[in-house]
Amino acid sequence: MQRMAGVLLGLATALAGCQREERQLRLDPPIADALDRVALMPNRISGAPPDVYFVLGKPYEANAYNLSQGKRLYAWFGCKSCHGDGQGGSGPGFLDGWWYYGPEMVSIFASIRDGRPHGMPAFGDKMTTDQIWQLAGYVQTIGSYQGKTAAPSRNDEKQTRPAENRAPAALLFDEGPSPVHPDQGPTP
Amino acid sequence: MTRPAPAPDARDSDRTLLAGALAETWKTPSGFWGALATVDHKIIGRRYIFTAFVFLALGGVLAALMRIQLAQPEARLLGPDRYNQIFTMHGANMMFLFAVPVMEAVAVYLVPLMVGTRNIAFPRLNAFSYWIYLAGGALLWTAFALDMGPDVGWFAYVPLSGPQYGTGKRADIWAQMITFTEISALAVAVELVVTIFKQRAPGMTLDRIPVFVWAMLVTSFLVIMAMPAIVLASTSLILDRLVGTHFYNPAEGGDVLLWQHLFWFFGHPEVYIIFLPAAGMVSTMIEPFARRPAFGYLGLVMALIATGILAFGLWVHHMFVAGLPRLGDSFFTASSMAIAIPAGIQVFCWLATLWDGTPVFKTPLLFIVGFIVTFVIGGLNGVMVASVPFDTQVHDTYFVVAHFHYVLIGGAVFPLLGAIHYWFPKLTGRTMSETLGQWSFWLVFVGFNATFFPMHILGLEGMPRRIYTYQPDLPWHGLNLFVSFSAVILTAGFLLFFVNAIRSARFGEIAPDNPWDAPTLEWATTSPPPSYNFAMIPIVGSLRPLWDDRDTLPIADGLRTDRRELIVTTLATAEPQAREASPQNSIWPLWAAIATTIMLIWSIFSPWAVVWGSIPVAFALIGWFWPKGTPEDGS
Amino acid sequence: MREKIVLDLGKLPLHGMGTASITWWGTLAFMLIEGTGFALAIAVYLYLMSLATAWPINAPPPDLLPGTLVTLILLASLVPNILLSRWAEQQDLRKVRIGMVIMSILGTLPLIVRVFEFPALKVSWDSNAYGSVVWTLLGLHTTHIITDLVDTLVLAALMFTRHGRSARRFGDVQDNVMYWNFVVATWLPLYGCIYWLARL
Amino acid sequence: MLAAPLAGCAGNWQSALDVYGTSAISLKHLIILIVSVCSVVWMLVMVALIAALCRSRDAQPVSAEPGRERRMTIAVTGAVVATVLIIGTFTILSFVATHALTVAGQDYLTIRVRGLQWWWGLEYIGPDPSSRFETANEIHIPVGRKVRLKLEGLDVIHSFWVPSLAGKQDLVPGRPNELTIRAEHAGIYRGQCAEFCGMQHAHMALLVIAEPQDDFDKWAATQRQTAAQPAEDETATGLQTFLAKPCAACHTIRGTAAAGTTGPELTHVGSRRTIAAGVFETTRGSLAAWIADPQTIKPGNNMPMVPLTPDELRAVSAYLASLK
Repeated sequence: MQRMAGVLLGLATALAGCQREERQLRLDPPIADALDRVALMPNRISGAPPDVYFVLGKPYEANAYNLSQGKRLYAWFGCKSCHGDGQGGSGPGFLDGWWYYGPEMVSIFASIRDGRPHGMPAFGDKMTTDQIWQLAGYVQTIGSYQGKTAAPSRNDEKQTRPAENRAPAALLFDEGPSPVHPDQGPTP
Repeated sequence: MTRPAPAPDARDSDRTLLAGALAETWKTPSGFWGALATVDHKIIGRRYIFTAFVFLALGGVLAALMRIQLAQPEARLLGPDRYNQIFTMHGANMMFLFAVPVMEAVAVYLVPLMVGTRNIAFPRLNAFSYWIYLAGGALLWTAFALDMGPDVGWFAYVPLSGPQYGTGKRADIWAQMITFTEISALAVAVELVVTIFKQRAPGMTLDRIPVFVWAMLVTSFLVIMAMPAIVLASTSLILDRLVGTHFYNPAEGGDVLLWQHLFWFFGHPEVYIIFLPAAGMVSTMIEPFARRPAFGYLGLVMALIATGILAFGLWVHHMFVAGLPRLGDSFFTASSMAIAIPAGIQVFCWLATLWDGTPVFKTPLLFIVGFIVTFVIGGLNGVMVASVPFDTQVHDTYFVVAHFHYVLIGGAVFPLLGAIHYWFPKLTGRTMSETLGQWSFWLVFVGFNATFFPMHILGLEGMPRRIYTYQPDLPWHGLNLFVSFSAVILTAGFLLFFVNAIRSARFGEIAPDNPWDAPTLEWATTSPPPSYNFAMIPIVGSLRPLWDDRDTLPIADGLRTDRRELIVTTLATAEPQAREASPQNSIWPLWAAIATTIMLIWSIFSPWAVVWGSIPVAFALIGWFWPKGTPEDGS
Repeated sequence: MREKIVLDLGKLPLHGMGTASITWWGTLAFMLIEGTGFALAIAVYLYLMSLATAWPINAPPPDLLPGTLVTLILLASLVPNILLSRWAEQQDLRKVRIGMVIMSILGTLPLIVRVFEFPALKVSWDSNAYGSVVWTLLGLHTTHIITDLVDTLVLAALMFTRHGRSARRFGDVQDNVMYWNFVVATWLPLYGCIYWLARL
Repeated sequence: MLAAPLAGCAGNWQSALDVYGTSAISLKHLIILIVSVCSVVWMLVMVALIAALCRSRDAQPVSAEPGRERRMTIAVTGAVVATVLIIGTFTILSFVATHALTVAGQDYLTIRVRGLQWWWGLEYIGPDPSSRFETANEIHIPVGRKVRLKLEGLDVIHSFWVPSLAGKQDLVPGRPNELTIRAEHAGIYRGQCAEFCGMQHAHMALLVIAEPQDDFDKWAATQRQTAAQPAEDETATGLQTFLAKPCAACHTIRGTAAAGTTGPELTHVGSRRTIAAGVFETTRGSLAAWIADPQTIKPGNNMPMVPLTPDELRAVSAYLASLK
């Protein structure tokens, strides 16, 4: 019995390790397609990711490779021009952990894919589904209240804020949401 | 309490009594806990050697996988992600878990015997260092099994291994594995230095120390001076990755090349940390097989010391194409070339010894000859890559792969395999099969040269290192296929060696005390030696005590048998200064190692591990050092 | 092989003191390791300093007060420390006990001041490379103070037990004294580096 | 199987022994000299070794005798002195040859070479800003002219190495380096990143094309121009698709709305001999294969698999192939 438990425990750790570091480089088109079908609430805030997301083991929240790819996409797709390094600018900040549309992956995914009022453009035709998920995972990490083991650390550039792996929101949440830019609407 | 010392005309019965009492005092209790708590340098040394060879075999499997992948262009056996993990694992495993530890392991076993003492200095630290080493190896291989193996090269250059590009925990695992192996290597180095300085048998003055022991002394100092650099490097890398320091961030005042300076300030002496023990083994082994004293004792020892000193002056030759000032590069060309001189002195001394001696062609001598043949190639192509202009063409190509395998396998593994054959009787009490030994030598020798020599050409033909595949229109596939086939021969040679060792350990011929008629002290005791090594401490009157006085061994008497006792002698002249207690077996080093392991692995994930994790370590250390009231504690 | 007894070791002391002690040499070897580590860390400091256009990078030089206070305490601690070594050599248990207590206190004091030294650096470890290296230097040295303090405390406790009256313990005290001297000696170049090089 | 051999580009593949550049030629001389001397040294040692092992001698083990010891000391000393002399010569030789690494003469051209995971970004810097242009993975240089390469690593360390022309030089982030090359003969020279730079280090090649001055000028003039407007329906559809799909977010095609900077610039991609940093010869087919499934061809590279219908794929690849 004890040996059984030991084996199971070992297996669990092994799987956890695998998932955190595995590099899924190529998503089969049908899976990518399925991942695109998020079910959103009517107000487009929160909802449920497709079943395949769970079958894959929620690969975009705790997988180090996807998170770091997300971080690259954040720079490559110009997110910085509105959201800064996460502090916000003409767009809202993520660092403080205050989310206009909630911190759920699907909300962030929908925000990136379909855009939001008050200036957030839709990236659905600029990025692949895989990339949008990766970016969503990373954006969630910028404002996470608890450090993720798989989260990326600082970049090799000028530093403007604590790195993602140090759970910036845990430090900044209590200060309240960062002030909204004048161009932003009062509520979503 | 004290057993009356036997009179000078001690008879056999007294001798038996003495041996019985000593065996009781020095014994390692049988059973699981006994095995975990032992501090006997021979048991730990054997464990260490065995573990290192297991890592050699595992690293060999990785090499085989790489050779299968590279046998044809655009092979799809391994993807780039796995391949990068594999070549990183191969390098890190072979350097940190095999080459350095195995040399220190052999020394842990042999040095106390060769200097005529009963246990290594700080035997509990020795036990601790083994456990830490084992934990480091387990960490690396477990990570690899979980797809978390480091994939940034054994040199882990930033920024590829840094926070931005080294994704996940893979680079941290590399860096922390370094910490494990450094702790263990540094601990063993301290033990060896103190053993050699202070525990030599009376009369073993500086000019009567066997060359292997000299080599280990120089090596230990190299470890002590070089390894802090890598500890600093790997620690700062983890800090950069975990808490956001900026050592290697150019945008915030850090520097990418700082990593390379620190890494190679350790990394180059590392090569000599591996090679010098091997050179010492050759100088020691050559005597019984050339059947004459090694020529030029002073030259050999001075060459070891000179190599040790020069080793710190040539790290920049790994950075010739990084864009440092050319004048500085030329200085490092000169110093890198200069190291050929002490290497040359040793080779010429060995040649002179063989010339003047009467060679006995047993397996160890074959490995020595094979070593000379290949190591000279490794030295000469080392001279080639030491030249800045030459290096701009071959740096990071298969030429360099050929070069360092010639130095590390030709220059260190060949002597090591010879040494295993040579000291096997002392390790196990049995001799290895000579037939299988000769077969394995020829397979390894032929396979090795056929595998690595063509790589010189591949390098000049433009094949870079660390590529997981190459395209079919590049003119490399013929030689690559040949190399991969030759690797099969090399693998067969190593397999045969393992078969021979495992078989001989169980069924080999029982060995006498001194099967090779060798001149050094370890052959004065039984094969394998008793737990206390020497019932009475030998007195040394010459460099080759067993040759210069073949009939009688002068010994010293008067040590207590009710506690573990050995003698401390003076540094230069080895005159007895004191009787010293050697610690009892203890389980605390294991607890300390487990606590340290938890702290180190935890600190990959959280900086707070250093704070909270150090508390159990402190308790384990207090338990380790707190006197238990045994006779060894009194004085 | 026949054996011939030519020497009787029975009259040798049962424990070596000073250079005849194995732990003395072990301590020395560990000091060499750590000394190399300190030297390399200082080399890293100088290397980064040579690359920077302005040093310190984006920070004022550190406040002198806490660091200088630590230096003075450490220097002052050398007097009782060396006396302690002498008492240990004389195997005077009573004085050694007093000395160990004094050294425990003198080991704790610099740690308390050290707490104020980190903010006095006026830079965070994650601000820039300058911050990283001074924090590392200071952290490295603090680790050594803590290590030696723990050793001192345990040894002080040991001196008040039945294990205290033993040549071996007095040797341990001497090694501890030597190590504390090392901790003080390494601080001086670090102090110069952190506080004065930044003011050049 | 997937990588079609670059049969069309029969050139001088990368080899330090097959040399056409000023510094590579002098390096080859040095290499041959040092290798020859070392081979002789090795053979001498082997002769000594064989002689030592095989010479006839008394069966009895011999004890050291002063006269013989002295003779051996002289022999060993002589050998060591010879080693010192050879080493000294090599040191001086390589010190002298180090100067040959910098090509003499006036710079004709400066090219900014940026190393990226896993391709090469190139910017030609002329005397006046209007003559600047960008391209990727294929360097054209005029024969017999000295070209200065400004090497910059933008992410990790890479190493620029075209062995037929010159020795290598690293591209180190935060530490710009320079390398000067001059091709003595016209030809196509392959080079490859020589410093391990991550997942696709193996597929980070580039071509250097040395051509007569006229050809070079013609090429440079073409490169400076913006992309040709699509002439056919299919290519016009291809451009539309390129702009509507994620392609334009990462790639630039001058003269169109595509202005992404993450991937290689594609204004004249059809004129380059290879795509994907030397993975394929440029054809419509290979472009289509690459766009259809980049992660199978070059796993881990930063080009995503963009879902396209077969028609879109055909159109985009036709359009890109037409960008001469």
